[in-house]
Amino acid sequence: MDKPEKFIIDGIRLDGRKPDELRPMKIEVGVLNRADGSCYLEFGKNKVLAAVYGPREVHPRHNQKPTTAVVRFRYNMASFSVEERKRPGPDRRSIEVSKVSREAVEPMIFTEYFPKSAIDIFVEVLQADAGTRTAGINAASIALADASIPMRGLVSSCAVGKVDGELVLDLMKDEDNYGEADMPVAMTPDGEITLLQMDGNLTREELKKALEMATEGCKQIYKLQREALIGRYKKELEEHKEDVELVETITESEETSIESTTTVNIDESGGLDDE
Amino acid sequence: MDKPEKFIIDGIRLDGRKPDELRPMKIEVGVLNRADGSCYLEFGKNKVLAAVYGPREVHPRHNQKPTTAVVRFRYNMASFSVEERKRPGPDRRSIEVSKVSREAVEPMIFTEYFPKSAIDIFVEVLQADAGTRTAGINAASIALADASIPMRGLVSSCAVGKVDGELVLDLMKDEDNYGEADMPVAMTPDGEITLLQMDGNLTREELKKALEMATEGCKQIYKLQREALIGRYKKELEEHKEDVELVETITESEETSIESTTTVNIDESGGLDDE
Amino acid sequence: MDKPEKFIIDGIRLDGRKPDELRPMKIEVGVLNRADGSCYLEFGKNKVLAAVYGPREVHPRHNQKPTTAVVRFRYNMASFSVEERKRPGPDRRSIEVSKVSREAVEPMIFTEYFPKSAIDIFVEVLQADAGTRTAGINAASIALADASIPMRGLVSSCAVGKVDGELVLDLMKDEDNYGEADMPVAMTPDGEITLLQMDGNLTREELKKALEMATEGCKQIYKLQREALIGRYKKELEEHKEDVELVETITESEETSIESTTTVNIDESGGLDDE
Amino acid sequence: MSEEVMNGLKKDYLYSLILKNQRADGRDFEESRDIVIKTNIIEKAEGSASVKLGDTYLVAGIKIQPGTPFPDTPNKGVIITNLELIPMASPNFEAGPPGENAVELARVVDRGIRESHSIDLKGLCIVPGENVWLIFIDIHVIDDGGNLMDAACLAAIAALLDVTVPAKKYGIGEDFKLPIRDIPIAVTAVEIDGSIVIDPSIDEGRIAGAKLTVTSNIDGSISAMQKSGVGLFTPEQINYVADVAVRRSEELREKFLEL
Amino acid sequence: MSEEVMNGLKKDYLYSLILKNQRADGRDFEESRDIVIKTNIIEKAEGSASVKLGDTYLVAGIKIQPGTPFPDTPNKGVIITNLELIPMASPNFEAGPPGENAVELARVVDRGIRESHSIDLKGLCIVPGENVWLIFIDIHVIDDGGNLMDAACLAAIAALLDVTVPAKKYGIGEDFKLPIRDIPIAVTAVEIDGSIVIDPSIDEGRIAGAKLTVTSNIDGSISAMQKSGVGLFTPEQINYVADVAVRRSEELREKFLEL
Amino acid sequence: MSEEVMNGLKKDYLYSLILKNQRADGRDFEESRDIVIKTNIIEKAEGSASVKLGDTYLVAGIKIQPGTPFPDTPNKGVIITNLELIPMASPNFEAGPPGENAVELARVVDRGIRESHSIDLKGLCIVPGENVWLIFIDIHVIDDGGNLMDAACLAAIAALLDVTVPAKKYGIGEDFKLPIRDIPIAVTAVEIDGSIVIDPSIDEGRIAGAKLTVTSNIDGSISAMQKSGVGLFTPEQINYVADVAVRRSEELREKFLEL
Repeated sequence: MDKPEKFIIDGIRLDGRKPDELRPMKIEVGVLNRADGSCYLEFGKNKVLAAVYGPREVHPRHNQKPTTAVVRFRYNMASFSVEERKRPGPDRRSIEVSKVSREAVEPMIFTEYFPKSAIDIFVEVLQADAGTRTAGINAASIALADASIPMRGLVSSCAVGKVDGELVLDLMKDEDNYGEADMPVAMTPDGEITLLQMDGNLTREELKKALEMATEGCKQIYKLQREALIGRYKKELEEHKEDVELVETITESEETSIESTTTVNIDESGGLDDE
Repeated sequence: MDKPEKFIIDGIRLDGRKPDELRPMKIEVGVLNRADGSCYLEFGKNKVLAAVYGPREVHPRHNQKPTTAVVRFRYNMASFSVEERKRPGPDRRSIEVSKVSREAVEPMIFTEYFPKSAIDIFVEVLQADAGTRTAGINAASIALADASIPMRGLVSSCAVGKVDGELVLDLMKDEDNYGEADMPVAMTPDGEITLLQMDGNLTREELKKALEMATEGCKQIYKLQREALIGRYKKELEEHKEDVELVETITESEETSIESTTTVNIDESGGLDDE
Repeated sequence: MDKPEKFIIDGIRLDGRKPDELRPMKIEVGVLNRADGSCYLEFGKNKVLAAVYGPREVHPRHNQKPTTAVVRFRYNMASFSVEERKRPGPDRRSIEVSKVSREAVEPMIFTEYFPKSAIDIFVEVLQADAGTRTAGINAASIALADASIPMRGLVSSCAVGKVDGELVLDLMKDEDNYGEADMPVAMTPDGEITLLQMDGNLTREELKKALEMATEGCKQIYKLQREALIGRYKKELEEHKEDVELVETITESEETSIESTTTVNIDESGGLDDE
Repeated sequence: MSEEVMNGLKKDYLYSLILKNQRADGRDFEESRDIVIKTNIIEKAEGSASVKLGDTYLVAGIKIQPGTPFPDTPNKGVIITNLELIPMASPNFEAGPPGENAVELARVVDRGIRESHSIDLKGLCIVPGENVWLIFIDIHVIDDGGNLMDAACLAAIAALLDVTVPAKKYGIGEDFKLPIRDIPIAVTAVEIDGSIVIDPSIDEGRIAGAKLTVTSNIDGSISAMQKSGVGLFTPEQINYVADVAVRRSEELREKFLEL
Repeated sequence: MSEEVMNGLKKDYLYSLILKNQRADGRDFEESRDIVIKTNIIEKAEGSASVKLGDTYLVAGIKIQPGTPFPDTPNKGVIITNLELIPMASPNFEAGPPGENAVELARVVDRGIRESHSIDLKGLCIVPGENVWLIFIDIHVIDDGGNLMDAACLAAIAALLDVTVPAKKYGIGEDFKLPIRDIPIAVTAVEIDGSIVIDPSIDEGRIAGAKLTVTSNIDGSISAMQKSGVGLFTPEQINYVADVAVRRSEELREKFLEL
Repeated sequence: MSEEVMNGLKKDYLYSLILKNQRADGRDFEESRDIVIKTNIIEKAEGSASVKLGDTYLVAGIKIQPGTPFPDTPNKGVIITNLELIPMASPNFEAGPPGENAVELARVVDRGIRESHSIDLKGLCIVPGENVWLIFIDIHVIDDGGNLMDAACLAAIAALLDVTVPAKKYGIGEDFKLPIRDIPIAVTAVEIDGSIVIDPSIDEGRIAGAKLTVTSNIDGSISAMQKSGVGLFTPEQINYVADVAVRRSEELREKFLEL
């Protein structure tokens, strides 16, 4: 697509979203058999899979850490995930994305519980449309929970960008290609930042506002992540009928607390973008 | 060479062979000093060397198997072995050939005798002319025997192909290039199959007949392999005169049993083909 | 530059040197903080850095030697050190230079003092102008001393070449490009040879004379190396005032012995060349 | 160690079942696991499919772009098949360039498609000797539940059936469906303690002696075979597997009418 | 083991200093170490600079040659930024292709220069779609004394300011100075036990939780940011670091008037 | 451990022989092992040769095809020399890209041929700046019995003498013999406990301090030298080896008349 003349017309973006609106997001938990935890996540046209293995043994042994687990994160794009076929294997971009993604989730993991072992996180991008790293972090966070890795909390991630001189949440592909700034962010439930990258041009005032928008976006995503995990939990319980009575009490109260803080649901809420 | 109009004229192939005839084969045992066992083998225009090292230590140690030997097989083509210079190092084809060749000989090795150790088989193709993998397996089998690796028996290998709609034994290069099917096979002395690959087009009836032809071909090759090893054994004995008397008795009786089952000899018998 | 008609006119080379004259050399010792020993060395337009780490642990362990230290030498050219940008990473030339350079310095190291450990020598060429391997060996030798690695003596290195049919010391770039022979040499203080390479064309008489010229060149360089190390030693002492009295006696007598054998100093003496 | 003990026990258990003509998941020896095929799942690819075969899950994507033909086939399109055993799919897979298993899988998939003349490569020539369509078949194994070979072959042919060649995008006429002339189907059997079972689960694959894949065509002929694994087959077993494979492939081929 | 004990002690010591609003080398929290920049140190390069930032020492060299533009930017020059953590510079670096730290450093340097539009890439087109100037920025880390990021960014921009494009050598008109339109400066801060300190020494970098680099431009705007390290920042801390970084970059930019 | 003990004993034994002016295989210090050279052994190569030098056995094959010249020598053919220490040849060799020993061997072989101007590279230009003959010399070490250097040099030059340039195949005139103008011969000596011995066996090579290869030409001049190994030579020893090498190369050169 060539550069459009305007990206925001009457407060509405090219894909019909408002400036502070995320793309639709769809989450499935526990989609893989072999992995200890997994998640399939779509938002906008991004389609990513995350899998977690561990804690498990570290090979070769000199890569072990004596007092904590080693967290490894491999972000990979399938050859067919982009317009022009991508050569298989890591390139410089995916090496960097893997590093910052690991640093986005690792602060939330109780690595000290598993000395000498490894926690492996794999993110595969099946289709890319701007925002794959934030999608991957959101999915990885859920996969970690699905693998029962002890965590301080879920990490949620989305980007804030600038188009037509205006800050917008969660850039889609065309906004990313022609936009003036892109700032992927990942946050803890308390609003602390575990991922922050930026390229483009922001004034200090814009940065401040962008961080506020990212905070709002991450909050919405956090709720979707939590909902998806509870859904998974309930489904498991239903498969173990004998436990249902006890459980229903728990989950209902959980659900109530969710409903009291959000009206977002999978269809009308949004996605993420990070590049 | 361009595709000829006919490959079989009056029951005779372009190189003068009958449909069920192998190319000439020449075998030399124990041609290398450093290797524990070795074999030089020509058939048709193929020229291959096989060497065996082992049982020996495995590096790195985590590649050891606790209860059996690891068998490794490296099939490699010299850069100058083919029409267009081949880049040195493994390509996808040689990785696959190495794998299936290993699986062709490994079932015959008493790997359980040598836990934690490695048996390394190296095949170098000095000249290629269709059938290098079967040549390599035949040579490797002899090199294993020459290295005194305990085996259930020798493995023998040849291909059956289809040209002009007719099944033929042991494709040479032009038949391979323009043929309708190629099926390399390796067999134990009992006629059990340790290697089988096929590409092209075969009906189920053709497959059945092709397996029968391969069985006959492998039988002929087995005799040549055995003859070569006995030749080597006799030569060694001659170098230890004091042992000759005892030995002659043994080898004569061996030879008798061979002559009773075959009239093939090195000059008039044939070769192999596997691609 | 195109090939000049004559390289030596009235006994003077294109850069004003006499046939047996080295290029100017500049040496700084202990220029790096992290390395255990280091040296920056310029001669002619060559600019090289050498660093030494060790004795230190060897990874992976199976690379250890039970009775001696492993000496490793990595010669590397910066991408920007030559006319056409060089791709980063080792090529065949730098692999060979690393090997012969290691073999040039290793005979002088008491490797038997440090079983199971490694001594790592790194040479980085920041600018290349013919003679980088000899420059690197000279710098490495000093860096080893700066790292307090016990040595039998310093190694000194320069090249002898042939232009216009005449032997000359220490080829500069144009002489190297169009010359008839190039012979880098490294020597112990006793005149024993630890590096010798040659390509081009030399008669046996020329070889004999070339070795004599190299011996003279290496002697001059040895003095510069020694001077640089003593300068470094004095500077260190000045930083520890309490020790000065004792030390001055020692260094003065050292200096005297130097002055008695040489009139070379940093500005008027020369450099090295090896390719 | 304990893992080895477990594997030993599992092996004994599966062996004992086989003796009683049973399999751990209740299937008959000639019975496949359930198969779910979805196509057009990756819009950015020119063709795509996911295949679930029991617990095995993989995705194939096809990318198509113009490029230079091979010198010896100047008027034919080019197929490049690649398969990755990404570490997500199994604790036994490692990141890095394809190992021997991935290479073998890719090459057997490729041979099945190529030798069945499923794709009319001559129809993919744009300018002879200069420009032809390159077809990249990339197979991503997501979850290794055993018998990757059959699943990979299914995914590849399903994705190919989904392909629209993006001619317009490159200014080379109108887009067109990739013409597929045959539907090669691979069926894999393993030998366990003398018995032959079809579509091995991951545990069956692990304890099997030898494995045989037979890829067959609409007309019942065979376009590719591959024996793998450290084990033996008798010629009779080979012929038996070929018969079963051809029969089974006919059933599977009907799946494609549903797509 | 003893090394770990030492690291523990060092950590405790630095933490205790931070609590007293002190740093091991006596600097204020917002104070950088001494900086020495030298340019035109490699005559064979089209531009070069060395930077000493405290104990950190690195060299940047620029090579320029004509080459093919990227298909999607046919009328723009190309920047390729590469950084090597050569084993000379630290006992922790190994020979081999760039690892994740080297890649991250190179990419953040690259983004700072690219996004500030410091180089007029359109001015580096020779023949649109065919021939443009390729700018190779190679950064060689010689001595790792901490905060490689800021030093690398300084070296890259200093070397670029030194560049003469060798047009004559390639028969493409007269040589000309590379036109530089902005001087992006990176400033890095780390969080240690709740406090923020600027330009971390190597020991501070090692014990820090999270690290933030902010690259800012002449007009006070920000062209690149990168958080790294296993730690957290509050939004307030991010905004604080951005403020300090912009202030500090103004002081540093004056360095370049001295060159 | 026991291997080290054995090596120690072997070393002592060889040392004690050297003191008595003897070698383990009964040779004089200046005596080579038997040499058998065969040419035209690989019909698919444009030239080929095998060399047996004592227990050492290797094969060289030459492939020739048209290709692009180097920019700085537009009217000259190109020589590319490659040598592989394949794991078949010795328990000490590993599969993989050439290590430092293989690289050194290839480069010394290459320099001997190149610097003796043995091949008239200008005669291998087809269209200046566009098309020249590329000569690939590939040396395959099959059995490492020591002194690979001399054997490799012999095999390379023997294979080159065997070359017919396949011009007709590429439609570039008639086939012609590669014009060889000199026969460079490498002779290697090692220093053992102060003595110099020629053509070291594998055990001698292992215990030697330093090694020197001298490649000399028909006119008695020297075209390449290479010292290797962790050891020293006096200038007198170098001159002595050069003298012996030139003498010995004259004897060896006669071998080529037999081919």
